[in-house]
Amino acid sequence: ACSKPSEELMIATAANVQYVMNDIKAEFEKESGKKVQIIVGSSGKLTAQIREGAPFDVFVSADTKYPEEIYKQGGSDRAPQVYARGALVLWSKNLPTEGLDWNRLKEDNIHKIAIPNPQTAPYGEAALQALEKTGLMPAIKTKLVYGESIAQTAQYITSGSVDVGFNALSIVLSSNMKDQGHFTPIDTALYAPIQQAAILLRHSENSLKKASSEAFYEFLYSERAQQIFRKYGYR
Amino acid sequence: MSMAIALSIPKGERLAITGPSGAGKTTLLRQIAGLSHPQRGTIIQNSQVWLDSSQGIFMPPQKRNIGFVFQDYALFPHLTVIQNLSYGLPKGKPTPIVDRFLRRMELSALAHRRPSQLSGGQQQRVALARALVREPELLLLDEPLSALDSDMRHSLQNLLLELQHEQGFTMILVTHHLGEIFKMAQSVVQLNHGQITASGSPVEVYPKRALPADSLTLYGEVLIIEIQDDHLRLLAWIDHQVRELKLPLEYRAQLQLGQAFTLTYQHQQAVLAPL
Amino acid sequence: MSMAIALSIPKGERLAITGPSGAGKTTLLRQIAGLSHPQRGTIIQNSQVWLDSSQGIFMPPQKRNIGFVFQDYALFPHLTVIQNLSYGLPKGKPTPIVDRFLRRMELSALAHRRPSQLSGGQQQRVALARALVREPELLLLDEPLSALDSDMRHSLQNLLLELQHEQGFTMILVTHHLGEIFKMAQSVVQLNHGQITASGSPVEVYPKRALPADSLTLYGEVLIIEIQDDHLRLLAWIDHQVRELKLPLEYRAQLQLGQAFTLTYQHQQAVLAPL
Amino acid sequence: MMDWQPLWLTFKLASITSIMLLFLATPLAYWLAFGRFKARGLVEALIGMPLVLPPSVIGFYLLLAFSPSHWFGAWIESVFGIRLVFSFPGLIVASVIYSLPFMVYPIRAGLQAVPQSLVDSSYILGKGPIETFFRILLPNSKPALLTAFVLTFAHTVGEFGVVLMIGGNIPGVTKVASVAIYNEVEALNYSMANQYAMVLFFISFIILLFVYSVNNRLLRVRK
Amino acid sequence: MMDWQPLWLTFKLASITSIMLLFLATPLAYWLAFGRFKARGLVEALIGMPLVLPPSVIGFYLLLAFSPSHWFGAWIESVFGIRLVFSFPGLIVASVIYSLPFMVYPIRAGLQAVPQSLVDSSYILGKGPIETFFRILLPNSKPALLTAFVLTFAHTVGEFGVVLMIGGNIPGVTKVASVAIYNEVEALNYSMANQYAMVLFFISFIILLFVYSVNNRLLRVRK
Ligand SMILES: Nc1ncnc2c1ncn2[C@@H]1O[C@H](COP(=O)(O)OP(=O)(O)OP(=O)(O)O)[C@@H](O)[C@H]1O
Ligand SMILES: Nc1ncnc2c1ncn2[C@@H]1O[C@H](COP(=O)(O)OP(=O)(O)OP(=O)(O)O)[C@@H](O)[C@H]1O
Ligand code: MOO
Ligand SMILES: [Mg+2]
Ligand SMILES: [Mg+2]
Repeated sequence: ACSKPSEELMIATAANVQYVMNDIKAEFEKESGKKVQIIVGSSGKLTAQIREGAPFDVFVSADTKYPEEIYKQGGSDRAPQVYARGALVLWSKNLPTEGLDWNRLKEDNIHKIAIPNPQTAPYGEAALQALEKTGLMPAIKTKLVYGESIAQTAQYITSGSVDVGFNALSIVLSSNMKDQGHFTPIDTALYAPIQQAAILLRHSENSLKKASSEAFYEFLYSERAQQIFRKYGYR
Repeated sequence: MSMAIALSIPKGERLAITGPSGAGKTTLLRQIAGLSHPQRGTIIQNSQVWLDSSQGIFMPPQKRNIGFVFQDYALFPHLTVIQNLSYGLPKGKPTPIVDRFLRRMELSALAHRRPSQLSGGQQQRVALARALVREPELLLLDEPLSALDSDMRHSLQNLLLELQHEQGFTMILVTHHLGEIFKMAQSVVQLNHGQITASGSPVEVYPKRALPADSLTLYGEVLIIEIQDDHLRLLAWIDHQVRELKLPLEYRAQLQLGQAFTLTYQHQQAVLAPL
Repeated sequence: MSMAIALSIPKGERLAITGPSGAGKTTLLRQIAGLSHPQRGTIIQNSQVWLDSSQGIFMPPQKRNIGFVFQDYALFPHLTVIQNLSYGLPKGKPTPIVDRFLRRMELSALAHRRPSQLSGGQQQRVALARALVREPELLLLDEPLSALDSDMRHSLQNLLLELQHEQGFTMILVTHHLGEIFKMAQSVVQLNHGQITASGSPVEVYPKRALPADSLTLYGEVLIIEIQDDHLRLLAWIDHQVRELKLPLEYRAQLQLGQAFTLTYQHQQAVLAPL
Repeated sequence: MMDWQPLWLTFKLASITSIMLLFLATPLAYWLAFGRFKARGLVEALIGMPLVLPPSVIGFYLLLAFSPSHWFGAWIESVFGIRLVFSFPGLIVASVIYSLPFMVYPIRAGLQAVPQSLVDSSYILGKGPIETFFRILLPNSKPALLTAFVLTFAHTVGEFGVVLMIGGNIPGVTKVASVAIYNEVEALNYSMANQYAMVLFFISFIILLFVYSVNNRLLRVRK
Repeated sequence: MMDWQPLWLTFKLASITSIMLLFLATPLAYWLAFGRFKARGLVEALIGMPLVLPPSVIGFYLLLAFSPSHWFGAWIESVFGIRLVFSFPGLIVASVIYSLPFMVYPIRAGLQAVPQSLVDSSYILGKGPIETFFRILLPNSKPALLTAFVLTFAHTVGEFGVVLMIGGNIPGVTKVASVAIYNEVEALNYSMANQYAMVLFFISFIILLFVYSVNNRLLRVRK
C-alpha cells in the first residue's frame, strides 16, 4: 500500500506453485527493491483472465499448455519457458509408507483413490499415465475421485476422505503439510515429465513495469530461484 | 380494557349480546370459542370444562364443537363457496346438508365462486352457512346479518329460529339491532367497557318509557319560526329530521329559535302503515 | 350479472341506494369511483367528464376527489388510526381537521392503535373519518354504519348531515336500513339484478298512503305484538325509543315481528309544550 | 461430443434436493413464523449462515465432517450404511444444507402473511394445527412456496462449489453439469463449455417457463 | 496475520449490491406482479437464469462481455469511463446480475399478496400509483422485502465464483473475503482459512441477528 500500486508487479501464479512463489517473491523483493503481488488462481482461470486483459505481468503456470495458449494468441513476444519439473507422489493419511505399494491399490480395503482432475491439472495427467503404464487402471477405475486442483486433492487425502491419492512432491514437502501422513515418490519412468512453464506477458513500450517484469521473469531462471525450487522438490 | 363477566346460559337458549362499539362483545365470543385467552376464568359447557385457568385446563377451539360467524366473515379465499361450506365437515359426511344450506341461503348459483367474486351480503351468508352445516352445539354469531337487506335478514332470522328449534343448539348472538334482539333472543346481555350493565329478557332490559299508553311524546327543537296569515309555520328538528309544523298563532309567545319542546300526539289519530 | 343504470344526482344532494344482496350496489359505487370499468358508459361530475367509453376518456380514481367508505373498510394495516386519517391529506395540510374528526367520532383514545387492535365498529368509524377528512366533493358510502350500535349510528348520521349541510358535498349512501333512508336521503334508488327498479323521494318510493301535507310521519319497527281484549298491544322502536302503542285489531294481519312501518299523525291533534 | 449423464444427474439432484427441502423447510418455516420461543432471531440468523461462506469452503467443512475418519461420517456410515463423501446421497445432503435458506426464508414470509383470522376459522371448524397448516396456510402461501421452490431448484442446478468438493467429480455419480461446464472452461475447451451451458440453460428455461405459465394461469383463474 | 481488507471489501460489495438491487428489483417485481403484458412467464423464467449456470461460468461469460475487446465492454468504457473487468465496479455489476433472482422473486411474491382493496383505498385517497407503491405496497410486503434483502446480502458475501473470475483476485480492489478464504484453503493454510471464515461468519451472523431482532421487535408491536 505504501509503494504506488501502478508500479507493483502482479504475478499470476498457478495454485500449486504458490508456496514456492512466496519464497521467490521475498528473494526478488530483497534483490531488486520492487514490490511484488502474487495473484493465485487455477491455471485455466488465469489464462482466461489474461486473454481478457487482466493486469498481470508474468504468468507462472502449472504446465506448458496454458502459457502456450497465451503465446499462440499473441499475449507475449517470448515463447514460454520451463522453470521447473514437478514430481509425483503417492500419499496417504493413514497407510504407512510400506503400504504405499502399487499392488495394494487393488485391494478391497482401499475404497477411494484421489487424483487431480487430469482435464485441468498436469499432475492428474501424470498420475493417469502412471496408472495406465502399470496396468492398474481397469482394476481401480471405479475407485477414482477427482480433485479440482492439486490442493483439493490434498484436502481429500489429508482429511482421510480417501484412503490414498496422488499429489505433487512440492505439496507434501510444504510447511503446511508437514507430518500429514506418509508418501512415496513415483518412479519418474512411469509418467512424462511435468514441465511447468512461465511466460512474460506483453507490455506496452512505455510501461513503467516493463523492465521490472522482465527482471522478475529472468529471476525465475536464475540459480538463486532454481535453488528454492529444488528445496521444494522440483527438479 | 379490563373485562369481568359472569354469564350462564341454559342449554338450548338464545342469548343476545349488545352494547356500544368497543364494549367487548367480540372479545367475549372469542374467549368462549377459545381464540383469546382471558387472564383468569372458567368456562364450562354442558358439564365439560373448556377453560379453568386456576387448574391450567384449556380445551383448544377445534375440540369445542362450536359454530362461529365472524364479524369480518373470514372466508377461505382459495376455496369456492361449496368448498368453504364443506371444509368443516368430517370427510365422508354426506353433502346433502351442504346443498340444503346453499339452497336455503340462496347461494346455489354462486356455489363455485370464490369469496372475492361475491358481494358483501353474499359473503356474509356463506359465513353463516359454513357455521351451520356442522350442526354445532353452540353457535356464536357476531352481527351475522348486518350486511343484509331487511327481506333477506328476516328470512334468515326465521331460518335460524327454525334450525334452533329443530336442533336445539345454544345460540349467542351479537347484534346492534333492537328488532333483532326482541325477535331472536330469549334473554339479552348489555355490555359496556367489558362489564355487564344490564341483563334479562328483552322487555325487562328495554322497558317502555313512562308514557301514557294512548299518546306519543316526541322531543324537538325549534329551527325556524314564521308567522303566516292565520298560523305559525315552525321548522323543527324532530325525530332526527327537519319537520314542518303548523301551529295556532297563540304559541308565538312561548317559542323561540333553538328552544326545546315536547310534542304529544293522541295516537287514536295516528295512521299506521306497514312497509 | 349485466348492469344497466342511468342516474343523475343534483350537486349537493343526498341519494340512498338500496336493494337486495348482490343487486349491484357496491359495483355501482366502484364504477362511479373509477375502481371498476363498465363495458360502456359515461360519468359526468360537475360538467367534468370522468368516463366516456365511446371516446376512451377515463379519469383515474385518484384524480376524482371522492371519499369512499368501503363495505370491508380497507384500512391500512401498517398505519395507526391517525396515520390512516392523515394518509389522504396533502402534505403540509394542517392536522386540526384530523383531530376534530377523531374527537367527533370518539376515536381520540385509539389514535395510535393499528386497525388490528380495534373492534369492528371502531374500524368502521375510522374508515368513515378517513373518507371525510379530505372534504371530498362526492362522498360514496357503502353501508358505513352497519357495524354500529344505534346511539353511535344516530350520532354519526347527524354528524354526516351536519357536514353535508356545511360543506355541500354530494352524497351517495348504500344502506339496507329503512330508517336511515328516510333520515339521510332526499332521494332513493332501488336496485335489483343491476337494474333500477324504483327511484324518487323516500316517501314516493315507500308510499303506503298519500300523506296529507299537514301531517308528521315517523318511522318505526315492531318489537312485540300482542292481542289484548279488543285491541293490539304493540311495542315498537320509534324515535330512538321503545314505545307502546294501542292499535285496532284489524292491523294484526299486516304486522309481524321486526317489521318496519310508518306512523303518521295529523298534527292538528298535537299538543305542544315548550320546555 | 457431449455427455448427457451430467445433465441427467443435475436435474435428478435439483429435483430431489428441492423436494426434500420442501418437506424439511416448511415445518421449520412454520415454527419460525408461529412458534413461541425466545431465540427466534438467533435461529433465523443461523439459517442464513450457509450462504455467507464460499461454497467450496462449506464443501471443505462438510468434507471434514462427512469423512469416514470423522465421528459424524463414521456414525452416519454405521447407522445408515451410507458414505456421504464422493456419493450421490452426499451431494443431496450437502445441497440440502446449503440451499436451506432459499427454502426457509420465503416460505416463512409467506406463512406469516396469511391472516390470523383464517387460521382461527379453521380451528373453529374443527381442524387441528396440522390440517390447518396443509389446507389453509400452505394454499394461501402459494406465491411464496413457488418462489422458494424455484430459487432452490435453480440454485441447485447452478451450484458447483460444494458439489465439486464433496462429490469428487466422479463421472456418472457426482459429476453434475455445473462441474462439467466448469471443467471445460478450466481446460479452455470453450466450445464444449458453451454447448453444455446452452443445453443446461435451455432445459432450465423450459422448466421455469412451464412452472410460471402454469402458475400464472392458476392465479388468473383465482383473481 | 489476518488481512482485514478483504472483509471490508466484502461488506462494501454486499451492501452496495443489495441496495442497488433493491432499487432495480422492486420496479421489476412490481411490473411482474401488476403489469399488463403477455409474456410474463417468459420474463419470470429469464430472471431465474443467472442461477442455473455455475457462478464461474457466468463469470466467464461476463468476463468476455465486459472485456474492452468486446463491443459491450468497449461501449461501457467509452460512455461511462469505467472498465468493468478486474475492477470493483465490475464486481458490483456482476453481483447485481447474478443476485437478481434473489431480490426479484421474493419481492414479487410479497407485492402480490397485498390485498387489492388497500391499493383501491389509496387511489381513492388521491394517491397515484407511485405514492401507493411506496406508502402502501412496500410497507405491507415487509417480510418479503426482508427475505429478499437477507438472501441477496448473504449470498453476495459468500459468492466467489463470479467475483473471482471477473475480479481477478487483486488485493484491495477485488479480493473479497470469500476469495481470500478460497485462496487460503487452496494454499492449504487451513488455520488462516478458519480464521477468515470465523470472522466472516461472526460478522455476518451479528448483522443478520441484528436485522432479525429489530424486525421481530417491529412485528411484535404491529401484531
Ligand atoms: N369479482 C367478481 N366477479 C364476478 N362476480 C362478481 C364479482 N364481484 C361481485 N360480483 C357479483 O356481482 C353482483 C353484484 O355485486 P355487488 O357487490 O355490487 O352487490 P351489492 O349490491 O353490493 O350486494 P351486498 O348488499 O350483498 O353488498 C353479485 O351478484 C356478485 O356476486
Ligand atoms: N388486538 C387488540 N389489542 C388491543 N385492544 C384490542 C384488540 N382487539 C380489540 N381491542 C379493544 O378491545 C375492546 C373490545 O373490543 P371488541 O372487538 O370486543 O368490541 P366489540 O364489542 O365487538 O365492538 P364492535 O361492536 O365495534 O365490534 C375495544 O376497545 C378494542 O379497541
Ligand atoms: O495449479 Mo492448478 O492448475 O489449479 O493444479
Ligand atoms: Mg365486534
Ligand atoms: Mg355491497
